[in-house]
Amino acid sequence: MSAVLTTASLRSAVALLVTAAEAKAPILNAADGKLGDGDLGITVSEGWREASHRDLPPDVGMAFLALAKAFQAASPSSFGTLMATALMSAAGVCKGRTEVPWSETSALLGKARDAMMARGKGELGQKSVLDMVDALSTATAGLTEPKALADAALAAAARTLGLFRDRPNGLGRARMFAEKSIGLDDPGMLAAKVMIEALAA
Amino acid sequence: MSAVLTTASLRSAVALLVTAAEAKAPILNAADGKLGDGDLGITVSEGWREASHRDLPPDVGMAFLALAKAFQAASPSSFGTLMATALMSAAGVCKGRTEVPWSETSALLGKARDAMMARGKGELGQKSVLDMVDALSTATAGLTEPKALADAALAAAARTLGLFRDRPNGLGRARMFAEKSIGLDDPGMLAAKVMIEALAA
Amino acid sequence: MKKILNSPETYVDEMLEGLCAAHPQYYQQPESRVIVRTGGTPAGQVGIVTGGGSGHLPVFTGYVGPGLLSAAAIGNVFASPSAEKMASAIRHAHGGAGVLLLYGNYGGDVMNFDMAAEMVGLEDDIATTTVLLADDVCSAPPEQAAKRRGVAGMVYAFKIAGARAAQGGDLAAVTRAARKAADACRSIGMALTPCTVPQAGKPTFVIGEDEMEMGMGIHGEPGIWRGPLKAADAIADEMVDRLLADLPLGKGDRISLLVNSLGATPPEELYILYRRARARFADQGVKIVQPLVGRYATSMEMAGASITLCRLDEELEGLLKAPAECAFWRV
Amino acid sequence: MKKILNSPETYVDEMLEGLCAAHPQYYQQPESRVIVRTGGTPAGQVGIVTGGGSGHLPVFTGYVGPGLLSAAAIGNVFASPSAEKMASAIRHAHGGAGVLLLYGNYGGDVMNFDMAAEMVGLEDDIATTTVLLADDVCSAPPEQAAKRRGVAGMVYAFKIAGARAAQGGDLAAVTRAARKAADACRSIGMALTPCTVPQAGKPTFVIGEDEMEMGMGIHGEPGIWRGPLKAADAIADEMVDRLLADLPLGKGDRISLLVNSLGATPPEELYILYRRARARFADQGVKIVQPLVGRYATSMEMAGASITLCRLDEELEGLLKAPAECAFWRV
Ligand SMILES: Nc1ncnc2c1ncn2[C@@H]1O[C@H](COP(=O)(O)OP(=O)(O)O)[C@@H](O)[C@H]1O
Ligand SMILES: Nc1ncnc2c1ncn2[C@@H]1O[C@H](COP(=O)(O)OP(=O)(O)O)[C@@H](O)[C@H]1O
Ligand SMILES: [Mg+2]
Ligand SMILES: [Mg+2]
Ligand SMILES: [Mg+2]
Ligand SMILES: [Mg+2]
Repeated sequence: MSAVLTTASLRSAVALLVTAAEAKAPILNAADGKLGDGDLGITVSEGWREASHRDLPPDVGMAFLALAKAFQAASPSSFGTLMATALMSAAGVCKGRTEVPWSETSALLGKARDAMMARGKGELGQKSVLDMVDALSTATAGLTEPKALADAALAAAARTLGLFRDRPNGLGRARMFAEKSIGLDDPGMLAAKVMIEALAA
Repeated sequence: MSAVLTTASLRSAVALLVTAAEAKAPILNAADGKLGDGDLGITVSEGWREASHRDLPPDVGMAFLALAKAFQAASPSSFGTLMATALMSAAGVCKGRTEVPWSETSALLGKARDAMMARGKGELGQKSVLDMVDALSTATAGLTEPKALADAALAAAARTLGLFRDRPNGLGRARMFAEKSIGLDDPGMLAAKVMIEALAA
Repeated sequence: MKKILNSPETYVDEMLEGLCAAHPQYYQQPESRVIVRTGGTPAGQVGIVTGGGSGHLPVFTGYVGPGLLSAAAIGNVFASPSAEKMASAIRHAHGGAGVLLLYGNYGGDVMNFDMAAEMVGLEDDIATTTVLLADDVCSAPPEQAAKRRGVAGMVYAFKIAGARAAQGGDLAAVTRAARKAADACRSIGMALTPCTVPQAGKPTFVIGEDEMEMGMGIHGEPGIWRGPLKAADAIADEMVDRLLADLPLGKGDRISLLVNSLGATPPEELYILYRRARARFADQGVKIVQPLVGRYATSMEMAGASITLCRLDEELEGLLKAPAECAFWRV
Repeated sequence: MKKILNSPETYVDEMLEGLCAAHPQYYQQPESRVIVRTGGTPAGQVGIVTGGGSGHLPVFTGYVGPGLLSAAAIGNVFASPSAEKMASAIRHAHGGAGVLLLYGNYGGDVMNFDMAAEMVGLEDDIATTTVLLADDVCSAPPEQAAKRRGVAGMVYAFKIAGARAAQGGDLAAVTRAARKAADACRSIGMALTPCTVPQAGKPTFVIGEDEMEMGMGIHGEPGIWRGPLKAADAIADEMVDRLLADLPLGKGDRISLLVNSLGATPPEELYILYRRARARFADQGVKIVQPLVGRYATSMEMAGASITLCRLDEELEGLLKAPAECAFWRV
């Protein structure tokens, strides 16, 4: 892992995400199938696949924008649109720079969380991907090294899933299965964990 | 059995036919199901049931007419309409009489056959109820006693079924299953046999 | 049997009651199982009567309306109405100019309509003519075309005869137009699943989870082959090929095309079929005019589709485009 | 999966191609997945754009037409279209007087339409307003009515907003009419069978051979109870009772009623339901105006039905009766 975040880091991240998302698509589809429409695995894997076909310019902000657009076009379902929103918010922060220090990770995640909350009119505590992004932002605060970031993110992801597992879902399609959702992981949170594991590997 | 055909004979005949048709309806439905739309048992049993609810006047011709109308109203499918046609032709022959000698049986059947052929535009030899009525008319020619008529009719019915079993159907819905119909009894012929057995019992 | 109904015995009558209640501007039921056009046949206009079994909506009852049919006699599901009901429909449809009997070529219906025609001829002195629809190419070879059964092609005949009657044509003229429409139509169907006649309570036939049957009729009458479900384009190709084999068409010909669902098959799938069929006719130089895609002649919840072509000349095209309306179709 | 298609991947695009080929007088596809009214929005008229997943024909695309919608963005089966496609539909629909976004309350659709509205606001300076349809009474209690999902009630909102736009109303007026229609509608659905999303290849849910589910949504979202299939009248009674509990009606009230098939359920069964529902409203002194019975908002081959009521005042009734046409409906 390079010392700073560059377009090259994004490229290798996307490659890792394509592979992981494809491998885990059936698991994510199944999780979404229990509480929604069963398409989350497709959403995530097609989003990253499309992203992997795009040319990424050296400007890290523009590269994030290209990823956002790819995700939106390929996977316009809720999670895809939220991912695109997160990537778009990162694009805003990184615009005009070819290197972004790892120490900004927590801030980028915080910005992404806020943008996703605005887009989906969701709140924290409703057992959605928002809670995961929030936890990641908190857990990575103050960290500057990729390895430390990865460890903190992995731990936060596992912890957050556990924290919410026995609560009811309050957002998206899963809201309609509130009772049934108790004891089940939120599919969007699971998808985030799959991505973190891929990047931390 | 009385010495002549009267409305009273028709009444007891209808009673026998109601019972037999109801008992054999599943068999007739199944036979029709193989070569047609599977409604023949319902057609025959509902036709006779409705007939059993009608008042039959002493004029044998008018009594036949009442039976014809009942059959038409209750069971307007092919076999029901042909039965109504046959009963209507008997109505014409017997009109104005309260007693009809059994010796006219063969002639009545011959008239019925002709009327049914005209109504259904069918020909003999096409493996339909027409062949059965034709065979019955022939077999009963010259007979004057109920017992002899019954014996002849029973024998003719069995013989005719056997004669046609291995030929293809050429009339009605069964025509479309010509190949498949080889080896199967024509449902309309079977229905006629059921009725003869009821009356001969 | 997974159907929304109260009882098999009341199915048809409750259905007709609901139909007339929902669309009183089109349908009236002066006596049970006889549906007549609201307002009746305009005086001096030729009446058109159809009839047949229930379970095919919009066929038969649904096509009663201005520019279409005058009355219909309705039987139980997939069963002929009685001659008496037909006679009554004819009497109601008679506007003083005689009545055309226009219906599908099914044995029971034919016998009953013939009987009904005799009845009204004798008792009411109403002149009737008959045109049978026999458009299903799979139900008999061309040499025996008169034995074919009537399927979705009926819709074109109803429309064209109805337009001719609305124009003021006499009984002979309306009959001629109906005959011409009947002769111009060819249909072929394919089914994926059976349907269930309420009184029977079980499916009309059994078919494998991955099978289709080509050439099947609208009551589940057997087709020409059964085999693995093919791709939509291959299905459309075979259907178009068989229609063209029966009625060769070429450059400059004009047809209307009906891609019809047998019931459960959704319009999405019909449009996929239409897309290919249209391309195939375009390849032949055949122009499609006023295509119909939807549920026009059905078998309750049967899955499957049929394709009907109606070859047009100037007269038929004009009649097809003339105004008409009922609860299921409007031109 | 028993469907007539070529491949799950081409299902939506081939369907749209067939739709536009069959009805060029109504639908044009200037770019993939964007269907616009042939001839465009008349200059100076407010545009109305809808959008959502495929698999619901006539919803969404089918309702593009004069007196109805200006354009629709189409997603994969049961999946939101992208914000880009929506933005494109908005641009096509803009006749200089702004665009109303009128669609069902589903999370993905809402996020994408919001994003699209931001895009056209920034890039093209097009004013947009949004009205969400949330008519399904079973999807959230009355206190959380804004969380309800949009089902067949959309059809009334499309019609009423479309009529107001055709009258020349400005964006605020068209938005107000749409909002009023949305507020006036309540729906409830029940399903007998699932359907299959082509790309998933297996049914959306599993249900017993003798079971029904009350309150189910048009993508198979869970309802309020599942149990043995009831008689038609009992089904209609429960649906009417639940609608009335949510929107009490009484003597003198006027409504339109839509008895809608989810796909496979044939019109025969809809009329049996209509017969009972109508009697129930008549008992309350409620008058039904311009009822709709048929397939207006579907889930491909799902069996089941929904009932929607739209409470009318003079304005809404006038707008409902105004002329409108598309390939699936004509007023
Ligand atoms: N409004 C929302 N705000 C935040 N997260 C949401 C929202 N809606 C859905 N999600 C997240 O997205 C996941 C589902 O994504 P996806 O399968 O794409 O949804 P759908 O198929 O219903 O559009 C949920 O598990 C949840 O974590
Ligand atoms: N045109 C015809 N002429 C003589 N008999 C016929 C004719 N059509 C049908 N049948 C007889 O009627 C029987 C079928 O009767 P039915 O089940 O009532 O017919 P459907 O249900 O097809 O109207 C056949 O087996 C045959 O014997
Ligand atoms: Mg999902
Ligand atoms: Mg989805
Ligand atoms: Mg039969
Ligand atoms: Mg029959």
